[in-house]
Amino acid sequence: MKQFIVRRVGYSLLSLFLLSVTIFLFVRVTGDPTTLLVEPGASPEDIENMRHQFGLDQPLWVQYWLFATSFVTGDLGQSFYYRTPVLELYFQRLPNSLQLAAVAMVLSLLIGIPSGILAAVRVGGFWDSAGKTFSLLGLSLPQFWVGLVLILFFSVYLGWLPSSGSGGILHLLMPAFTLGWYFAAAHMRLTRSSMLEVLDSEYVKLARLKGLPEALVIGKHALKNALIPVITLAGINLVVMINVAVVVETVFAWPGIGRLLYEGITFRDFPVVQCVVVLGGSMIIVVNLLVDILYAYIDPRIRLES
Amino acid sequence: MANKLLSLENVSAHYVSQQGTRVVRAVDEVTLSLDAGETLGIVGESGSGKSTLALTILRLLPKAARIVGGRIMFEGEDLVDKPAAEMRRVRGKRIAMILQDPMASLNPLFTIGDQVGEPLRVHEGASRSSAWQRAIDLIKSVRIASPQTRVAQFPHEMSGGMRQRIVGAIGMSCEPRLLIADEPTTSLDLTIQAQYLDLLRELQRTHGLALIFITHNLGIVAKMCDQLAVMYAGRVVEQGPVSRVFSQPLHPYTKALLGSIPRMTEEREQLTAIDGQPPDLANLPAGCSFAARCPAAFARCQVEAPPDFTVEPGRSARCWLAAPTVHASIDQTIPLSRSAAS
Amino acid sequence: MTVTTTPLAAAAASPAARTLKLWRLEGFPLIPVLILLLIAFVAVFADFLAPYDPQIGSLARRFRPPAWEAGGSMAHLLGTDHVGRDVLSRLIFGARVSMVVGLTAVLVAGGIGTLLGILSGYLGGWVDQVIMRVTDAWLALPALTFAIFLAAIVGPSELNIIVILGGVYWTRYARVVRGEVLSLKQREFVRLAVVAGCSKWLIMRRHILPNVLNSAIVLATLMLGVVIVTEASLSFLGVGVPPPKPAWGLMMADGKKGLMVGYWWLTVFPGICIMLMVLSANLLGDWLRVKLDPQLRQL
Amino acid sequence: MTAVMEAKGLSKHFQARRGLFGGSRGVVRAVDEISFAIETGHTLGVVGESGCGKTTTAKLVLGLETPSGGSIQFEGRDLETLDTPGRRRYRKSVQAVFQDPYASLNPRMRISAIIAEPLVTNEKTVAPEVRHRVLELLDLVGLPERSADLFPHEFSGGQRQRIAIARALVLSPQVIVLDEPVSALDVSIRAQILNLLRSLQTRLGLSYLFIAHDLAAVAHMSHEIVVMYLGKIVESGEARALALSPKHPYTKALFAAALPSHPDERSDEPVLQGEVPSPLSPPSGCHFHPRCPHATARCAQEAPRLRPVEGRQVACHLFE
Repeated sequence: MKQFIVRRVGYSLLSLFLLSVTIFLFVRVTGDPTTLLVEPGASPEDIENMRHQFGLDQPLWVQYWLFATSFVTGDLGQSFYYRTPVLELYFQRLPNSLQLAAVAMVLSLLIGIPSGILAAVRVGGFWDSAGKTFSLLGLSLPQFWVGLVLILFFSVYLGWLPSSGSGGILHLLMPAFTLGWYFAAAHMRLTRSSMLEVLDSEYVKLARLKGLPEALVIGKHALKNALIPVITLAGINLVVMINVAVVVETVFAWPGIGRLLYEGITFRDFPVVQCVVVLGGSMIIVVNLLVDILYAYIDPRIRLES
Repeated sequence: MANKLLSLENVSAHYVSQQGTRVVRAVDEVTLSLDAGETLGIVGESGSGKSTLALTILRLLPKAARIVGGRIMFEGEDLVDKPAAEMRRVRGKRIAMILQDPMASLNPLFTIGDQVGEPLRVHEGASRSSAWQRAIDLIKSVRIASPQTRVAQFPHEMSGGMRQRIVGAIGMSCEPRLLIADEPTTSLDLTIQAQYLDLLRELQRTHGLALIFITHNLGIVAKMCDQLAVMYAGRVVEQGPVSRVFSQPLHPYTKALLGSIPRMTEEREQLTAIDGQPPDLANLPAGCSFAARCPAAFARCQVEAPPDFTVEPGRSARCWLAAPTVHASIDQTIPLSRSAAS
Repeated sequence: MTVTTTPLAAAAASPAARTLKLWRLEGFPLIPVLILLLIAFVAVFADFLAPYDPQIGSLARRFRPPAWEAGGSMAHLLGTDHVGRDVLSRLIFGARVSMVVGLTAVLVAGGIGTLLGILSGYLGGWVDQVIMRVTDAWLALPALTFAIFLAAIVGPSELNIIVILGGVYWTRYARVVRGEVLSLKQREFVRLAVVAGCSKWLIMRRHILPNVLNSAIVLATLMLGVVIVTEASLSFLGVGVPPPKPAWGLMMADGKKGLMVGYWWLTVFPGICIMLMVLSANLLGDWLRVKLDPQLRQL
Repeated sequence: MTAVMEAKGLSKHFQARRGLFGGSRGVVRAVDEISFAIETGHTLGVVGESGCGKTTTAKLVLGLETPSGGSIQFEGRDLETLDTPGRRRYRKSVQAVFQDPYASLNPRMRISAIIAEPLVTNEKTVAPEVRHRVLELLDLVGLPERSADLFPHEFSGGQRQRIAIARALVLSPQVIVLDEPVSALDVSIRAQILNLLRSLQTRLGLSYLFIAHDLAAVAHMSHEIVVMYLGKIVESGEARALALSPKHPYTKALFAAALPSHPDERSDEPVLQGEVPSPLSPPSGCHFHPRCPHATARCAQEAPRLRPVEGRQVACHLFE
């Protein structure tokens, strides 16, 4: 177990390293980094100063060292627009993103898991095709379109829900649904396929042969096994949700991290963009690590095999 | 017939494709019977309908399949038209079944005690604690050491051999009268297979069980069974006491099958090969379904399917050669090997 | 000795004939395929089909509603936008942008991903380690966020979008293809090819590549939908295809401002176009997955 | 009688280590100093349960794995010392037929291309000659000529195995490794393939290395048999004698566990208890001692060597 954790942490650190190298290289190698890292409209002396400060006159590996150490010490730069450290901005917005993601996650599980189970139990039947259609729509419809149609309907025509901003629960409904639908579809698909796989397993067959009532076969023997991968995915997706809500938050003007990213792009505020991307990637790597370790605790077979 | 434990009378089960255009006669007019405490082997190649037959008896056929005719008499009751809820009370309580892969038959997330005691709780309304106690006894009865600790463990904490025994204990939990084993040993190594067969034999002795072995392996039948039924293309083509069928097969298919297995005890240059492939069950020929591959087939076989001829009490074959008049000369009409025939 | 076999006809004809029949009968997604063909047709012949120049409008004709609404006219069937450009013409040229970007990006992602997936899976060892570690690291970034980041660096243009989407999505390809290759590698015909003395490159070309092609095609079809949505999202956020080029996502972003005052057609029509295209691609992909590649069914 | 192939002290050890940060977890001695000889025109059968090393042995002979120790000699010459043309000749002389007829043929290639692949890869041959050879082989394995232009999915399991055999024969090899060649086939088809293999052996003078878990099939096909347990040979000798009167306690137990071919042959020998230990940590001394009914204190400490016993080789302290 210890060995497994050490190995898994090693992989994660490697991933973080490669991620930082990727981001670093993209910024330095494609075009002139000064245009990104230096405020628009800076004077030539300022630019020269900045070049020196970022070490852009140094060899590439020295530049990387500066870049990496500043990240590790939590110095992600200043926002050009807000004139505050980007990390501060990030943590200001994080609670809003968490709120949105949590509600969207609850919605997606409430929709995704029961419909996935139903589709698997009635495979080939009406509920299966209904669920398939629902999930296909969820995966196919662009989120900004869903958001705009919801606004058109609930805000413009019916006037029931506020179209943008944050505040009460009413503000949350539409963005959470828009974000949640995509994930509900993903959770439904996974629940269905994992349920189908479990229903085909020998131990479920044996449960039937024991003469258990169908409700017990599905509710006890099949469900618990089938939900393990779904819960795992949901755990990872919660973090993913925080980081992919950019479109939803833009449409509904929800002041989360996605909105911050959008502002970063529109105001050409590159330190903000870089911060959101780096922290998002790191967060997901860490969550993957935690899930893997947790998994190994639950199911010792994984430790031995992988 | 009345004192038989299980008797199947002209049982047929068909698969019907979604459009209803393809009908696969997986089990066709099967008649079989089994006494209490007896062991029956059902032998056939893949696609012969032997596994479908097991699921038919337990009424656990997949959705696409249904029983289209016949009676399944078990302890004097017809299982075919039993309501689903009552049928459920037969499974696990009066008829138990063991699946192909004993290693994968245990749910990884529940304790051994839970899984062994589960049938008791469902069928006999045992309380959690009494089911647990009886699970300990059952685990002890399949000769697993320190049952008190084992009962609280999870399947992955046990070796493959122990899991096999646990599956046996689950089957025995409600003291069933009949145990069906579907290809119980295909995935096992030889010595492990022998241990498993030994365990089943022991359970049979101590519990007075009747056993049905569904297998493609004639060796298992030779080792374990009293009675034998040979299936081909959904039908039982020959049945009878094992030693009689092995020594004097009536049906050319049985004969060829016996001739096709290599034997340790005698040197044979050539094995009897059965040419060709089994027929498509959705598109069976008009006559005998084995006629196309049969070295002894004659004109009548191509046009008319033979009925089940009873040759002597408890012995029958679906072959024109077994018809009363020609029976005496069977050994002369069927050549032993294909090479001798051509 | 005589070795006789059944006449092949019985065994040989039936599976082939059955495959053909299944192909024809079982749930072929006719309507989605027709929609995709229609969009492709429109994209190719946009110059002949569009009634107006998609990039030039007149402020005098701003915000005209569709023909069937009060105030609409047959001159602008689907109305005009905030600078008086014909919505229908922009949709028609937008089809070209979506098709070109979607198909080339999938081709780029698929090409890189399949190649690296095969190398990684078949060669194993350090090649596998390097490729898979990079893939893991890149996969940690949500695709859209990654694409936004890249777009923010290299700046928006149609070509850049293609390169960005290809760069973001090849990792998914590589993962799936590698998995497939690992299972193929265990198949006995690959081991027999080694016994026969085939070189690694020959085995990858002759035995591995043709057998992962099915999965690659299925994945490409499913990926087409994803790529188109991402492209539209990037355009919507202002880092995609630069204005005044008519891209569907961009049209919706422009139309968003008019939504609250009731100019619904500016967002609804491009939205429907995106939806139809993505849905069709996904339906086709789902069907192909079941038909071509039973192993991917669980995906 | 000359041996076409001989293994001397052949070993294959695997490091149980995975990935970049895996660290070593010990050594698996999949094959541990085994020696055997395949006589020209004969069949050497290898039997044993899963984990005994029989598949690794096949891979070593086929060059799919490189040995960690010992040597393989082909026609009296050590493989290690062979030059490039010599190795090429070896590769052409040793071919294989595997278990799963559905996985053995590339589904994207026509039968003619599948059969011809070893020929085209190894020799400069013109197309008509290749075609001629393919048709000749199809005839040899009992398939009609028009099979050449079909794809694998158009054939049944037995027919595919015939195709696999034809492919193995295309370079006119001397040795064919048969790794469970009939286990995946239906009972009635098995006999067809076994008969075909035997007749090909007599007609073409082939030598087989036959690996199977079906003891009766091995006894039927083989001239000599090697019994393996956890990477080591525990007994070897003339096939029939070994099958009828096994000497090593493991061989005895194995053959006792084999199913009878007739109800009258039911044996009442006690069944061997316990399971095969993990090859990661095999028992000390004789690997079989924890399950052996005759084990003594010595067996736990000292591994027995193969010794000649009544014209056979047995590795057991009982026979010293």
